[in-house]
Amino acid sequence: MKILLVDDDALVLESLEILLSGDAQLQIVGALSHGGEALSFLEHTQVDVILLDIQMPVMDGIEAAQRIRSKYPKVKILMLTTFSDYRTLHRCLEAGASGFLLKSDETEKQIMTIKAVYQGLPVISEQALKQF
Amino acid sequence: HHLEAETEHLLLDYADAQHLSRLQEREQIAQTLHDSLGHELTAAHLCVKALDMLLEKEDIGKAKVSREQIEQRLSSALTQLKLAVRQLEPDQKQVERSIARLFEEFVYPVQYTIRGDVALVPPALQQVLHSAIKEALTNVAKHAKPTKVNASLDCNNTLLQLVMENDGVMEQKTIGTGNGLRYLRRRVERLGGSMSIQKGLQFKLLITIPVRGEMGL
Amino acid sequence: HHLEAETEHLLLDYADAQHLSRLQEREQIAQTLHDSLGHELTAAHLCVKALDMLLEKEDIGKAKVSREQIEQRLSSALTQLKLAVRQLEPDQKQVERSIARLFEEFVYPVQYTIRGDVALVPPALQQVLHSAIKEALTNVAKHAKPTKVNASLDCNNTLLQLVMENDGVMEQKTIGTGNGLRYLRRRVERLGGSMSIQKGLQFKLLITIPVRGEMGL
Ligand SMILES: Nc1ncnc2c1ncn2[C@@H]1O[C@H](COP(=O)(O)OP(=O)(O)OP(=O)(O)O)[C@@H](O)[C@H]1O
Ligand SMILES: Nc1ncnc2c1ncn2[C@@H]1O[C@H](COP(=O)(O)OP(=O)(O)OP(=O)(O)O)[C@@H](O)[C@H]1O
Ligand SMILES: [K+]
Ligand SMILES: [Mg+2]
Ligand SMILES: [Mg+2]
Ligand SMILES: [Mg+2]
Repeated sequence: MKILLVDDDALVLESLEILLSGDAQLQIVGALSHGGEALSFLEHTQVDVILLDIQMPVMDGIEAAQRIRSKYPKVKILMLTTFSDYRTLHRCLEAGASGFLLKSDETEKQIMTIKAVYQGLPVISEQALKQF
Repeated sequence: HHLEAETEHLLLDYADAQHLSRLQEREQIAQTLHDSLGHELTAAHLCVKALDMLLEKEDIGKAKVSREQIEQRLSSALTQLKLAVRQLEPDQKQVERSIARLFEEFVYPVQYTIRGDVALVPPALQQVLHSAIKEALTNVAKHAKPTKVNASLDCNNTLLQLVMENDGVMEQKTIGTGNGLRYLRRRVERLGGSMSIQKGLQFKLLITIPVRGEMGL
Repeated sequence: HHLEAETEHLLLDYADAQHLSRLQEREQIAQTLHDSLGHELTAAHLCVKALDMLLEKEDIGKAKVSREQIEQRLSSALTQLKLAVRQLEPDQKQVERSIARLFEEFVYPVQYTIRGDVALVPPALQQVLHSAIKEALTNVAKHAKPTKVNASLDCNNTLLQLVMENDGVMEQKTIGTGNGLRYLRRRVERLGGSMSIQKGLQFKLLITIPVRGEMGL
């Protein structure tokens, strides 16, 4: 499956790329630094799952999620979070994200979440939301 | 006693407001910590995990670059933690300064002395003390044309004592219509303290509150 | 307008109390952060520096062990930061629960509905909402012998609306002597909202406040 990484922190991008490429099924097709770049990228490249940071300059994750959701409804969106507060999480779901990926989670767990979301499985329950 | 009701009403509301303000302050700090420190730490953590892959591949060159980045992030996280802690800690002298400022910025010059360490007084007492001084000074401005205003504040292990005195007491048509002092007395007495007033050529306010908790044992 | 002065007086005092409460809360949090997080981070930072030597010597075996330790320290630091942030954040349901409790613990049974998520309403509005409900319920207890008390609270992206209604309105000798509603109206209007009252066989209070900030865009 084709994965697009979007985060304004280059170190986060590089590290995630190294870690996620460890799984044979995941193909990192791009690593970009804000929402605007992601939208341009989607015009010419097919993507299955986008990992989207929330706080980014130019176009933040919330706005990017809204636009991607309306323009490319088939692309699954996972928000990349440190550990976020209730209001932020709520806004992400409203903006059209399917769920969250904790940057500090075990890589295996992150990969499982990505695969689940790709298959259209629910990855965010009320229960999970309460755990944040 | 209609006024009593109104005051009681506000006093209750007061406690709620204090509680909710605490919650709000906490929320703001949480946000800052999450955004600054959380971000650096998470990036460093991801990089440490990626370093594992590099070491597996025995790619020493890339591993060195990666280690360097981790060190930078951790330095920055430590600096930010220090900053956060410093920002959070109220300056020891802040309470004393804010009280001194009340005296210094008053419309008439105030001769004041502060003995003992106000910062060591339990918070509830600091709050009443602050209110008491504000009320007393406002009263001087409203009800006197003073040539001298004296204030003395003593904090020791067992007692907090505030004495404020002024001359130039103005004559008044209506008397006993105000509530500032009555309201203040109620707060002082709630803390087990006492308040006395002398009015003649001079006006003198004396407040004594026992100190318990952190300071007294 | 003597009452106005009294209220103004208390409102000022109010702000001071809120400020001081914030300072006190911060101090406690600072201590916790310094002790728990500071320790882990410093250890991780030292370990990253030691890793530099190991990489220079190209000692991959020891480098792997060292990296593992750094990862553990950072995980633990992140967990502690997460805990600190979570402790700081007001429990999502806390506001709603405290409002529900006001209704449930009232002397007369209250038929109430809460629509929308109160936790998403900006803090300043939450404060007024809480005060409004308390005032309205106190009024019911003081000025009515109700057979029914209805309350409905609606929070959406743009508006916060509270409607409270009761029957059993008692006749009164003195009218318009109270301040609760006047004081409440002032706070509501400060937030750009409006408040209306209907009094007949039923007493009805309607408060509408626009929601801005995090929730509305
Ligand atoms: N420093 C002072 N010098 C002279 N008279 C004072 C002084 N402080 C208080 N008084 C007298 O004591 C009365 C009561 O004071 P109090 O603070 O309770 O009420 P107020 O100042 O008149 O009104 P409020 O504080 O409610 O706004 C005053 O009206 C005034 O006559
Ligand atoms: N729920 C109610 N049922 C019947 N009458 C009410 C109700 N709420 C308010 N009133 C009437 O409106 C008046 C004004 O209310 P308000 O809350 O402003 O003052 P209060 O309750 O009399 O005094 P205070 O709130 O200052 O202690 C009351 O005196 C009462 O006549
Ligand atoms: K984030
Ligand atoms: Mg970011
Ligand atoms: Mg006064
Ligand atoms: Mg009332």
